[in-house]
Amino acid sequence: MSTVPQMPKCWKVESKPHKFCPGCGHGLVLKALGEAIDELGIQEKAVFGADIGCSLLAWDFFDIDTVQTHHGRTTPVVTGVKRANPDTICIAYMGDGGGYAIGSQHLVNAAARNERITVILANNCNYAMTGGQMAPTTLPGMKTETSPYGRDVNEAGYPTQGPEMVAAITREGAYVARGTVSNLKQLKGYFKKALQNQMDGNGFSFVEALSTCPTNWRTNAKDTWAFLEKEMTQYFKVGEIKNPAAKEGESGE
Amino acid sequence: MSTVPQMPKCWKVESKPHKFCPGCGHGLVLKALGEAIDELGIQEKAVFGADIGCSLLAWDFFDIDTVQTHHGRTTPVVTGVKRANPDTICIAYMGDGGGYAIGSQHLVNAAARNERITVILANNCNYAMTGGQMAPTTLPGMKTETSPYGRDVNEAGYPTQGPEMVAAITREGAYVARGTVSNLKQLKGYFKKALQNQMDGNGFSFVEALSTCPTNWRTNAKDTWAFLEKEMTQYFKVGEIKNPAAKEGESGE
Amino acid sequence: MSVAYKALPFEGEKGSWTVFMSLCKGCGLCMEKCPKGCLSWSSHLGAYGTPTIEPNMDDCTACGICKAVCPDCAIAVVKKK
Amino acid sequence: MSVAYKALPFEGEKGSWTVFMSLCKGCGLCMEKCPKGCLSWSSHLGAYGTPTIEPNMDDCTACGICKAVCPDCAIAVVKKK
Amino acid sequence: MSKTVKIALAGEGGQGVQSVAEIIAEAANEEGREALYIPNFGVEQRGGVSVAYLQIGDEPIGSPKFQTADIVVALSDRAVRRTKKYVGEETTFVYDTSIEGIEDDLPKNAARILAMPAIEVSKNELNPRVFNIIIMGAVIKATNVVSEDDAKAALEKKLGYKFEQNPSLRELNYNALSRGMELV
Amino acid sequence: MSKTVKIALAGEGGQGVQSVAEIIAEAANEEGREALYIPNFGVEQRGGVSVAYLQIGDEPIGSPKFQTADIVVALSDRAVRRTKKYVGEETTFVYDTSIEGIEDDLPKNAARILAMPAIEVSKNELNPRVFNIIIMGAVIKATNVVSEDDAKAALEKKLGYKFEQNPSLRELNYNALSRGMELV
Amino acid sequence: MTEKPIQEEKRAFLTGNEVVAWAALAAKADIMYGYPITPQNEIMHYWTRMAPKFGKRFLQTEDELSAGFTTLGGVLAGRKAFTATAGPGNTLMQEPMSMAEMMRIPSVVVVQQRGGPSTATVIYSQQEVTMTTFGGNGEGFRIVYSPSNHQELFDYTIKAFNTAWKYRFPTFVLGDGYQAKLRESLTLYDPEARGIELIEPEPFLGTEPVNGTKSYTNMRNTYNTEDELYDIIVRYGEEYKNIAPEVIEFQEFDCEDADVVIVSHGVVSRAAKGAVQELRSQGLKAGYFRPVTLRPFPADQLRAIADKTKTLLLVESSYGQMSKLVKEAIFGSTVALEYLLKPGVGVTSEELVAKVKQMI
Amino acid sequence: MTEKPIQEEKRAFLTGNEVVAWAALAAKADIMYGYPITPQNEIMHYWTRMAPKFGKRFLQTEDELSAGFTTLGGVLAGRKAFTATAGPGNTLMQEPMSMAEMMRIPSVVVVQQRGGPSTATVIYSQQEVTMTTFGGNGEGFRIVYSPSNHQELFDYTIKAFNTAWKYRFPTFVLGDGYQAKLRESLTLYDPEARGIELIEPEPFLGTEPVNGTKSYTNMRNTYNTEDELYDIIVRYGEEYKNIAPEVIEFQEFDCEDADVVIVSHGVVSRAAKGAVQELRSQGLKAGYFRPVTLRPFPADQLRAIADKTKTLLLVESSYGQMSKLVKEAIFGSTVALEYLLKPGVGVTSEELVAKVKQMI
Ligand SMILES: Cc1ncc(C[n+]2csc(CCOP(=O)(O)OP(=O)(O)O)c2C)c(N)n1
Ligand SMILES: Cc1ncc(C[n+]2csc(CCOP(=O)(O)OP(=O)(O)O)c2C)c(N)n1
Ligand code: SF4
Ligand code: SF4
Ligand code: SF4
Ligand code: SF4
Ligand code: SF4
Ligand code: SF4
Ligand SMILES: [Mg+2]
Ligand SMILES: [Mg+2]
Repeated sequence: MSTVPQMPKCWKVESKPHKFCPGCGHGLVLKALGEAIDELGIQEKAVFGADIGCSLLAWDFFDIDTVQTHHGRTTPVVTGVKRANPDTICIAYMGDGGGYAIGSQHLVNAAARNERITVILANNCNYAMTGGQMAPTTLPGMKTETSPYGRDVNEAGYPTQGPEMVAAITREGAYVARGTVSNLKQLKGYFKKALQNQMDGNGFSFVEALSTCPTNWRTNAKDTWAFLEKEMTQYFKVGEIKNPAAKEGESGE
Repeated sequence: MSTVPQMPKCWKVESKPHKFCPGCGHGLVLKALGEAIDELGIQEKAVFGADIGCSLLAWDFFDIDTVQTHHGRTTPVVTGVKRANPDTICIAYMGDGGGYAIGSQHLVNAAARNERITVILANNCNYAMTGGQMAPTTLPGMKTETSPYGRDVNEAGYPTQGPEMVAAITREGAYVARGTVSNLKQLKGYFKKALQNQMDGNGFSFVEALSTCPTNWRTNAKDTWAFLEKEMTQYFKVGEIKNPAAKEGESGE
Repeated sequence: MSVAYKALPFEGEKGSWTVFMSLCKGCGLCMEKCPKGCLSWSSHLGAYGTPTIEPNMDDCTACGICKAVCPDCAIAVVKKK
Repeated sequence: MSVAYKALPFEGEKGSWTVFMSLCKGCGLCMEKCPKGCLSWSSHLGAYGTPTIEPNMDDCTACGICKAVCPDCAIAVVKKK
Repeated sequence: MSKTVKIALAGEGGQGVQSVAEIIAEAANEEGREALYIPNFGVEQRGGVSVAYLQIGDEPIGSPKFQTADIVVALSDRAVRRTKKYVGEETTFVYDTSIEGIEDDLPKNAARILAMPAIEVSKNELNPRVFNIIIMGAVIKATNVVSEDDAKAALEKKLGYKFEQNPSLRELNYNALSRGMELV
Repeated sequence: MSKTVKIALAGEGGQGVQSVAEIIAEAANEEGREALYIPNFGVEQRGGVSVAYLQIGDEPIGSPKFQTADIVVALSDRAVRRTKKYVGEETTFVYDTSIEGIEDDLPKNAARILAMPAIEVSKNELNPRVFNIIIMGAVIKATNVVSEDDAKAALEKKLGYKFEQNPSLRELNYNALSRGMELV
Repeated sequence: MTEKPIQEEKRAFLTGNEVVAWAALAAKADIMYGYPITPQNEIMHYWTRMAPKFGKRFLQTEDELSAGFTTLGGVLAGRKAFTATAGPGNTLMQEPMSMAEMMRIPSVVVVQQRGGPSTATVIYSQQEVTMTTFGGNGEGFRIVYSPSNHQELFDYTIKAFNTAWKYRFPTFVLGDGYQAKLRESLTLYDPEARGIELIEPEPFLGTEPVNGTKSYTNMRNTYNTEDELYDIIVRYGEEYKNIAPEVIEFQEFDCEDADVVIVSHGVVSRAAKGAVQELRSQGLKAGYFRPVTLRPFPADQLRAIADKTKTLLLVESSYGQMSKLVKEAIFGSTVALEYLLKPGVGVTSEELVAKVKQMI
Repeated sequence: MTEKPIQEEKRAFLTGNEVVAWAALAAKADIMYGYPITPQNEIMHYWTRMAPKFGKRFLQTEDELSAGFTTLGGVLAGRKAFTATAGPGNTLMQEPMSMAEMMRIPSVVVVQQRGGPSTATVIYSQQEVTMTTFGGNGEGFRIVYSPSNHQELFDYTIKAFNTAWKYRFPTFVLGDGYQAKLRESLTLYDPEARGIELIEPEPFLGTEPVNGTKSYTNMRNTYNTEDELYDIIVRYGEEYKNIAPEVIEFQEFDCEDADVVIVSHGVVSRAAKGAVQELRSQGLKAGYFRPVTLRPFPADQLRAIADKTKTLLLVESSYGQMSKLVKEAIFGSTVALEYLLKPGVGVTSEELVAKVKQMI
């Protein structure tokens, strides 16, 4: 009979409970990621970069070599690591603000250069760490601290389609997918393929994970799931967008 | 009998001959743009922003209110103008380095927010002003000062597909096209539609113009045309990619 | 590295179920996803001084969904063979 | 605003053709695009002390292509009606 | 001119110490007194100890934080550890009786140490939601920074819209305030 | 120890003044002398006046640019206007006879003003392409900064690969050098 | 026109970030461009809530580079535009501000300092003094106000707009996390009701034709020759020097006979004030000097005091950034210097009193 | 291993940018990350030509932010990584360098100063002194060498790698457009053949397991409480102070009996040297002082001279950026100060001689 928590092996036990809020999707994304890393057996070779955003709270989340970087700059830091030591397996972890706003030049250019790194982006439709401002991914009509009357698409545009954008500037070698913490098994599968794509030297891999932020959404558990599963998926289509391994007729999940 | 040069009306005569090199495509792009502005009759309401890159040489090119900005920052400067005074017709003019590298976060986010501005990007496959380094758009195998043995796609990726990327993050209101100085009439047409799209309040408009740089390409006139028309078009497809006005069955050129 | 967590185990027909109180933040995500609706708030306090959860082991099928969706790995479920 | 440019006019059967020497940088783009191949280097020096161009008016059709492709608006072409 | 009173309130994210401090500050301000309230804040949106620094007096307040408080209220084990440095020889140190394992962490140098069964009282007598109002009662009683009436008025201002919908809430809060005042 | 010689060469983008300066500098360096050469550069890749600053001496050179040159060579109207500020009472100012409209811009204070038909000579006697080598000849003659032989050796080093392909080029260049030396 | 946000005067109990938003409204700012960063966020939160009510605009940009450059765009279009930032965002803001410096684009930036370097803390410090006063590549031709309480935060935010538009040097209100987040009382007022004239902005670009003819403006920040640039910098330098006496502000008291003068700025000077009062009440000869403008620095004013006192005690929540300004300003003085440097943390009156007592 | 880029010694006649590329090779740099900007470009041009021959790497990034942060990544991975920039690029570089400061990541940045502020000129200046010495949000815990000729450019670029890796403060070689573009002679050498030991970098991340067990590294730059940060900054400050005497470098001559000592740095000190020699040859008592490290600044050394001479003549191609460093360093001195400030343009011996003569 098990009386120890069933955490992924690469989670750092001493830093648990982790620093994320109750019900935070970051915990789920990193659980799926931890399992993916365990299953691929790459804990020792992995280098994990954490962006500023709530992702920074993961600076000591894993028993994995980790560097917490600046807001939006995790992609270049991790690119720098990989270029200098191609034996590492490099993961850049960031939020929608870090990835699609302040760090978008790094994201699109790393993608275009086909850097052999894996970028994982937790999309929670807002700037969570700073207290819930509008993000590029905020849904139309959604109220945030800087869209107090709801996001007006005429003023602020529609939610950024990150994976679609990344797909548009990458070529064959890239792996691009969007998962959700609502389907952790699938998400873990995407992570494994993304990491495998890096390990195979194919190229850039990118997974956006639809994630939850009950604190800034001001939702209870029920509404948290509902927002994730009903609202967000109206704008963000879950699935694989680009998969080099699926070339021969094999199709994504 | 005409004995005065047939320049677009909005060209500033006092600054001619302009500062671009012999055979430079910037002159042609700005000729097409000047004609488009003349034909739309918007000289007085236009605000022209020039990036750093050879585009800065256009700081006094037009009899049009002009601000030369920083490398990569023309999109936000012009966005700032438009947001503050929506009566202006705002044009951001930049090179491939300014638009796709250092300013790409501005480009993709302005596009995603559907800013009512027109971005015109001269793609000459290199960083010209700084003396011919590799750009995101440098062709595979092409020699530049920082790819002295030819661009290695395995190291540096394939040429950035800018309009395709912009198209992927914009919605219906946006106009996106790629023209070439090899077909100035078509290019002028794209510019007119792009500006009209802004004037109609539809949204963001973006035109990439394939352009020449004989100085850094180290080409004579013949090879200049050949590179533009034969090499570049292998990687950069000329045509309209997104046209709100073409919705009803009407197709792009 | 071993860290001791205060565990509250429950036994049922289909398996055993444990909540680690110092990991549970009382977010309630598990509760919403339990297909049997057999989780409820407990009077024990968790990581943030907030209530943890407890199962009704009569209904629990030890399916492990609650465990899977917990962002804090605060639940362990072992199915009986 | 009027600025005077040194112009070198040529007359032909189909029209008149002018190069503004202080605008022409001698890039040669026009020459390559002339469908009649009737442009050649001139001994007059242009904007950068480089040779300008001149037409063979026997062949020139005043089609205006050279004018259109000149990045410096250094050519004027007027077709006879 | 009376001395400026310095108050530090510390608890876990959900315990509502910031609201208590804010309401007291508002009340003092309404009384025409000088009040300064500053929350501590860190990178985490929740988690981490929440500390409220509150000063009330008759002259403009100096630096927003202070080294020694007149009263420190700590509502969790981590809060006790975090705030004992604000205790000086004239400080009243208040903590909740329910906190476990802090015997060794209690400040040695306080003028007075007071264990207060606020959590228990709120659970058993009132409602866990008004736990922080009990604390508020205790603080205003211990410090006299604002009158009970002004405290009630400030509560009304802050929570009036809720009281409208559910008038029994008003009574619940007022009771909590009184119970808190009794506990000191 | 002889005085450091200061040379300013200016012309239009295509006139090759930078190569002249560089070759002379290389030659001086090969002679074991101290040489410092710095081009001016601006934002434009072409267009704009191109100025080369060259100093040759026996001691390490001080600041890379200077206020007053020993010899100034200006090869276009704009170059004349741009460089006349480097002229002092001991300066030799050289310009090409073909330049028009600069009568009023010629420096008044030069020790010596020399109009040199380099463009014409290159066109008529040699080849427009070796125009700059004529200038080089003139400069080394006027300044004595390097010997003719060393200048030839430096030319060989720089253009040797071209001379290999077309040996008549070597002679053309040597002739240009000599002609330049004669023009001073 | 919508009605005035503030009619006449009113007492209010607010956080500093709210104060800034109100001040910007009172100064008739038209548009805010911004990117979130703690501890500045609530300026945007309050602005976005109030803006639509008063016909104001807001744009959330993709980063601070964009926030700075869009702000410049807004100013060029003839609007009173402003932005706010902190810490690493302030670092990025130096790029657009270097353009503003070169092109003399009036611009107002509110900085709420947090701990540094790097991401450090989101809380508080006075570690952005050097960067804010001297900026990026350039000579730091800019004006920096360092307020110490909410009333001043309000006053100087309003003033910053007038200063920026009058002198056309980028103008900063250098607050900090404490000021941003604390609540205290102040009086809000309509500056015009107090007789403060608010400068009307004029468009640089997108101007209207005059008598049917438009004259076009071509602006640049790049020059071809070193001499062109030299002339400009020297001219700016002269202009800056000339306006400095008009711009400089400071506070002092009890310096006449002081043995020790405490020099501090911003929120730290609240502690200094309390300390000097306490020391004086104990019969100790302490004095108080506070630069309100950190740039230009009240050099002559402080020098006059340095000439009379024995020791200056330099106190700041940084590792000596204000101290550098002081030393530069009064070079030549032989006054003794003592320091209380607390990078990233606050300073209290108590510790200042103790420090001075230990010195005397 | 490929063979050494430089065998023993050789005289060469190169541009400064070539020199830097050779020096980086000689220092066994592994990888350069960079973004083009004039006048630094040719460092990349030469590096990309030579790199493949010696098994070195290069990455051209999308901007200077990326160049800086990828450089830090390269260092974290255990490689000797470096970058080079100028002007507005240097402004952006302050963001990554603030992270390097906080996390003590050794890093080498070569700066070729150009005119400022903003885009200004692509040519030359000494206007990036303040920014390079003090940086972004933070306290400027960094080391800055200011070479004056190609030999030094070579020497100090090599040294910068050792300094950075030894002390773990970001290290800058502060050149300028003149040094970048001019050609002069120098001696290239293999530092190891001269007995200079080159520090081997170690990985921070991606480390190998020891005896089969890997111990994991978790690095951060963000702290929760003010006190945590305070302790770190004060500790860094102490460390910095302690290493300073070891790091500080300067040059002086003819100061013993000088009436005027010319203080200058970098390329300007070439003119100063010539001027002092000329003045002495005319029997005038001029002296020469030059900080080679601008940070830490040779304060004691200059103070000793200031105590003996009447006047310091501060000369620089900026509007007083080195002067600020001087005044801070020798505060308390009553030496008279005179200035020759030429922002964005060069200084010649002739004008210095004239200036001193007019002063005496
Ligand atoms: C240069 C800079 N600008 C702004 C910030 C402030 N900041 C910290 S986290 C954050 C937003 C994070 O949002 P996101 O990336 O979506 O992550 P989340 O917290 O939502 O997971 C911002 C704006 C910063 N740290 N640095
Ligand atoms: C922040 C910054 N980084 C770098 C530069 C240097 N720079 C000036 S122009 C340029 C490249 C321009 O290339 P592109 O945008 O393609 O325009 P082009 O000259 O090719 O037309 C660069 C890197 C700069 N001015 N500012
Ligand atoms: S604020 Fe939102 S994203 Fe951040 S830790 Fe809390 S729930 Fe997660
Ligand atoms: S360098 Fe190239 S892009 Fe720039 S002006 Fe010359 S030809 Fe045009
Ligand atoms: S999901 Fe986990 S943390 Fe949340 S209530 Fe359930 S057991 Fe507790
Ligand atoms: S194991 Fe399944 S049935 Fe049992 S509590 Fe969890 S989710 Fe419900
Ligand atoms: S295209 Fe124009 S500039 Fe070029 S050679 Fe022809 S006329 Fe001259
Ligand atoms: S007008 Fe037509 S035919 Fe005549 S020169 Fe020009 S291109 Fe040739
Ligand atoms: Mg987010
Ligand atoms: Mg380009």
